[in-house]
Amino acid sequence: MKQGIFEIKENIEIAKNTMKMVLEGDTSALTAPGQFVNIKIDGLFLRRPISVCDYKENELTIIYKVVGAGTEVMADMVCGQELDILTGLGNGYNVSKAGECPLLIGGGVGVPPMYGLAKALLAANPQHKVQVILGFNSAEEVFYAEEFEKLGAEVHIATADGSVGTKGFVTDVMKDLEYSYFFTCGPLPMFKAIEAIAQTSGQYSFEERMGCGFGACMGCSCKTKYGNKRICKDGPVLEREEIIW
Amino acid sequence: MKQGIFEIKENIEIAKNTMKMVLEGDTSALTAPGQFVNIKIDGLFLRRPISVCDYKENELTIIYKVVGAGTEVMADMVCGQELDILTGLGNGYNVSKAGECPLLIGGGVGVPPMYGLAKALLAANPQHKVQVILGFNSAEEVFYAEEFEKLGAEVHIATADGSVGTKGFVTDVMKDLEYSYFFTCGPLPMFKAIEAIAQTSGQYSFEERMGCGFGACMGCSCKTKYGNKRICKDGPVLEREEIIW
Amino acid sequence: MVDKKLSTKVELCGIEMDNPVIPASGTFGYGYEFAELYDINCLGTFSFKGTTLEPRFGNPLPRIAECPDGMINAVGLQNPGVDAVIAHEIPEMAKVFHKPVMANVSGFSVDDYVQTVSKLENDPVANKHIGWFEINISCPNVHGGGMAFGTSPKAAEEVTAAVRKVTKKPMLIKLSPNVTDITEIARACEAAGADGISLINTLLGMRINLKTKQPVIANKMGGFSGHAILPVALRMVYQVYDAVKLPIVGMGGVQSAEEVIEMMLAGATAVEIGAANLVNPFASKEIIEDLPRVMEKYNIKDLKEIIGGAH
Amino acid sequence: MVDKKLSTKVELCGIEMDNPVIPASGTFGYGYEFAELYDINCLGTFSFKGTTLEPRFGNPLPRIAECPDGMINAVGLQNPGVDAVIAHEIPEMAKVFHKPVMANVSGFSVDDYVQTVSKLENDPVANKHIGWFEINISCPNVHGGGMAFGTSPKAAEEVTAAVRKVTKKPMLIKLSPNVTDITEIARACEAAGADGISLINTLLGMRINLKTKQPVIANKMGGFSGHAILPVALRMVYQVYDAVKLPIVGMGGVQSAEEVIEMMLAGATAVEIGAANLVNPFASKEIIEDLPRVMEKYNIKDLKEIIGGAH
Repeated sequence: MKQGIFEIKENIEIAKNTMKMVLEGDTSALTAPGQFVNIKIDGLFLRRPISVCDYKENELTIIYKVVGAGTEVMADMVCGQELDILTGLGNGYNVSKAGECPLLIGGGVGVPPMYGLAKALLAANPQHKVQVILGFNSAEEVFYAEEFEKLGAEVHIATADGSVGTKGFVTDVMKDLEYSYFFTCGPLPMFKAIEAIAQTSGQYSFEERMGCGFGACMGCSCKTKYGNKRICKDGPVLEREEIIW
Repeated sequence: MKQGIFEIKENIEIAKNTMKMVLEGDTSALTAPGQFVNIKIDGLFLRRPISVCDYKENELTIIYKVVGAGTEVMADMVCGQELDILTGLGNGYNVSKAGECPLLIGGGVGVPPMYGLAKALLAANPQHKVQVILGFNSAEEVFYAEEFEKLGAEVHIATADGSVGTKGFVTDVMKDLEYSYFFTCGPLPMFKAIEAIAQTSGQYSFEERMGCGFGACMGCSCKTKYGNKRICKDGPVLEREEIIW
Repeated sequence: MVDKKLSTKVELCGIEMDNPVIPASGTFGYGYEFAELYDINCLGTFSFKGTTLEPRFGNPLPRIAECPDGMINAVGLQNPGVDAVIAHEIPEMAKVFHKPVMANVSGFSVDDYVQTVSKLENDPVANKHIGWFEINISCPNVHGGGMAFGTSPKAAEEVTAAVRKVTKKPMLIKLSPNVTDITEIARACEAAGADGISLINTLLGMRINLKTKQPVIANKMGGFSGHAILPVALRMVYQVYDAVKLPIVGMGGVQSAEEVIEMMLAGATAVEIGAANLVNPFASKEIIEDLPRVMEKYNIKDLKEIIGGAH
Repeated sequence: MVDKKLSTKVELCGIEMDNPVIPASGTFGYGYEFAELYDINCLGTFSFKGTTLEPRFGNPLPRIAECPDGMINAVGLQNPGVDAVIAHEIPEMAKVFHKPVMANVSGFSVDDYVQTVSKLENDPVANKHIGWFEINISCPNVHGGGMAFGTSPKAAEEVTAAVRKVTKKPMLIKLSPNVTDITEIARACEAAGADGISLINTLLGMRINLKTKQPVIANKMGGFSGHAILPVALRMVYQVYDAVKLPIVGMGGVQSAEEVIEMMLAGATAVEIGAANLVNPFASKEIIEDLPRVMEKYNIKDLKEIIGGAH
């Protein structure tokens, strides 16, 4: 974990109520896809945790949905503004278990970390087949489909209203796919649907209301088969085998 | 009283720890010299009252000393920043009693309101002789002497260390002057010294820690011979005759 | 576009209010000075300056201190006394405010409270304009009486019962948060005949000036209010809602329409706005104007229906 | 340029500390995770995670809520239990922290406290590293025990006396601010043999989610901490300083070196930093590094000399 000051380079709406923010600053604490950052916002006491979409040296990209006090303030921020950010939080995904045709499943704001993950998987094994399922409510909320394709991933989209891709949920696509392993991030109901039909082992990235984001306050603890874990520090990624549903 | 948004046009240090800020906005609520404004500062709950140095249509000038949390934040503000300000607060000086050769006595941060007052007096009666005594601790704190002269006022300076003008206090100058009436603003010890030697009637402008600044909270009440008064609303200017020392 | 069919009306102790927003006592004087800024008849009502039997100058200066997202005051119930309030303040108020007003009364003995309320009750003009009495047994800034009555169930019961005998108007008792168990005090007031509970008054707080190394406030301690105390106020309103059947006027750190609704969900029938009026003289008006937008956002058609909704 | 002759040393119950800054229990774990961020030996000491006789998972999620300039937590004393703390946590801590540590202990019965302290006292490794016990009788987030002990002088006295029998180490009692009269509780602890008083624990607070119309915290209410509560903490430390002869560890909303000094002027010998560590993991370190600058600014040569200076 590192604390650093980042400068906003871009902050644009890429889908309904969905913003993409590119920041310049020290990203050296980021070590794996699926980690998150914790952002200090003037006027709010607690930092706001946001999953990392992508990063490279000195550049961090996050995608966030405007849902509450914190993200509303962030949406109004302009280029040049500086933010105090804790980086390199959480365990991130363990890509070593992916196998030859991993399946990545992102629902809504669970999509961004899948991008960094797909990038990492394909960088490690360009010949592997990376399949991605992106789930949204409707076409106006869809983002990053092309970006995933540019990476060389096989992209499937599911929308609840059927306005794009398969009508229904990510599981309506998943049930017909073959995969060596799965990685997912999204809402709990989606996780439960996936858990019900998943054919392989996999990793789930959980979202919880956090206090500190780095393991100090015990604000986001959960029980697992391997003992109590802090979503912010021992997670947010848990392996299918350890999760108590 | 009016609430308005003002834009900072200038914010510069004009003497040791003394800043001049020029703001653009609706000044129509200002009706007399000696009134003050109350400024909302991000991160602070209560507004900060600052006496008005000068104003014209759409332009407000304040001079403030950097002494605490509020003024430290103000000193770091830059042109273009906007401030939420309550204007036209307080009674201000009653210039109708000035006579032909009024004496204006300002001590430290009590100097700024004297400028607007001198301007108003000379505008009303250009032929009158307006005498001004400016009191400071030392040369490095002196400001606005030339500005007063440009108005056509007769300027005397007193510094505690004698580095400029008369060595001593404003009263060391005052005792040798002739005047028809006096107006003053400054610290309480200066007021008491003036009260001890003043030859005429006059008006004192008091500074107090305020809650609201517009008469609602009773945070700055004082007793006078004419009953209880709120420094922020019934003051800050009180007449010599009513003050209970 | 705001739905015209939204209703902000609430009923407090049998009196209908156009909206639940009430500037709190001590932040709104007797109203007529705010009437120079805007038409105060947009308010649900307001609670006038805490009135005592005798005139009071209050505490020495400084009386005010800045706090993180809040403030401390130690005004000490400065007011002209009930006779002057009847002779001057209420008639002045009546010229500009045409709704039933909330009469906030403080005292230093049970008899003080009784006499002050009696005078207001028996004066025809005062009686005509007063809708509710708000009996303040929680002022932290006066020695003897004040908060003392609000920190003992027995004393609270005594004051309530005594005042009950001299007025038929709805009587709210304003409680202090500086207690171990707020529900115990609220129940005592209910048992003694109160028509409603109003809470919270200020928390007892303090700041120290690093330059002088002495307390900022001349009185050393004072009443801590402002946005910072909202979570304590919400918690106590929630607790009292479960403890008594009486309507609750909730207050403490509320400075937005969202927070008015949050306070109502906790159990408040009406909500007082205090310190916010001192930072922004238009706060109460702006909150009222913003209510419909926030109701739409959270899909609330009728404010009456959300009272205690979080239980 | 900072004067080398400035002294930040204080003595707490006979143990000298390099400075008065102490990360508060529940915000610093058992220290070793923060040691990955900086050398925690710069601290005066730290108070380790509230430890109970049995392991505890704590309360359901969500346990955290945002407040104006503060936060609410309802963690509920999650900890591995005293046996695991002795077997694992303290040895881990000892690898990275080489000063006497403050052992924070909680319980649900007098016997819980006695047994937990006894185990820590009687284990040679734990005993070697523990400088002080901080007996928490004020946790608002557990049912039965916890705060119950901190809101009754009799119960506070009982716990203090019982624990006194099983340890010779300096024993601080951590008090709850959710009481009518904090001095009454402090005096009871002093009478029962406490060596110091530590206050304040969190205020009981609540927030409600306007979307769900339900309390944000699964437990409904929780402990309200952060910058917002500073004025209440200063007031209570000031009151307790006048009420007892014992040294005071002050806490509540402190997040700057200036506020550490303000707390000491109110009467604190040492100062705990709580919620600030959760917003900025380097907060305690940065406050310590900033102390000399602030001492110079306010012309303070020796921190020991300002304790209670505002009285």
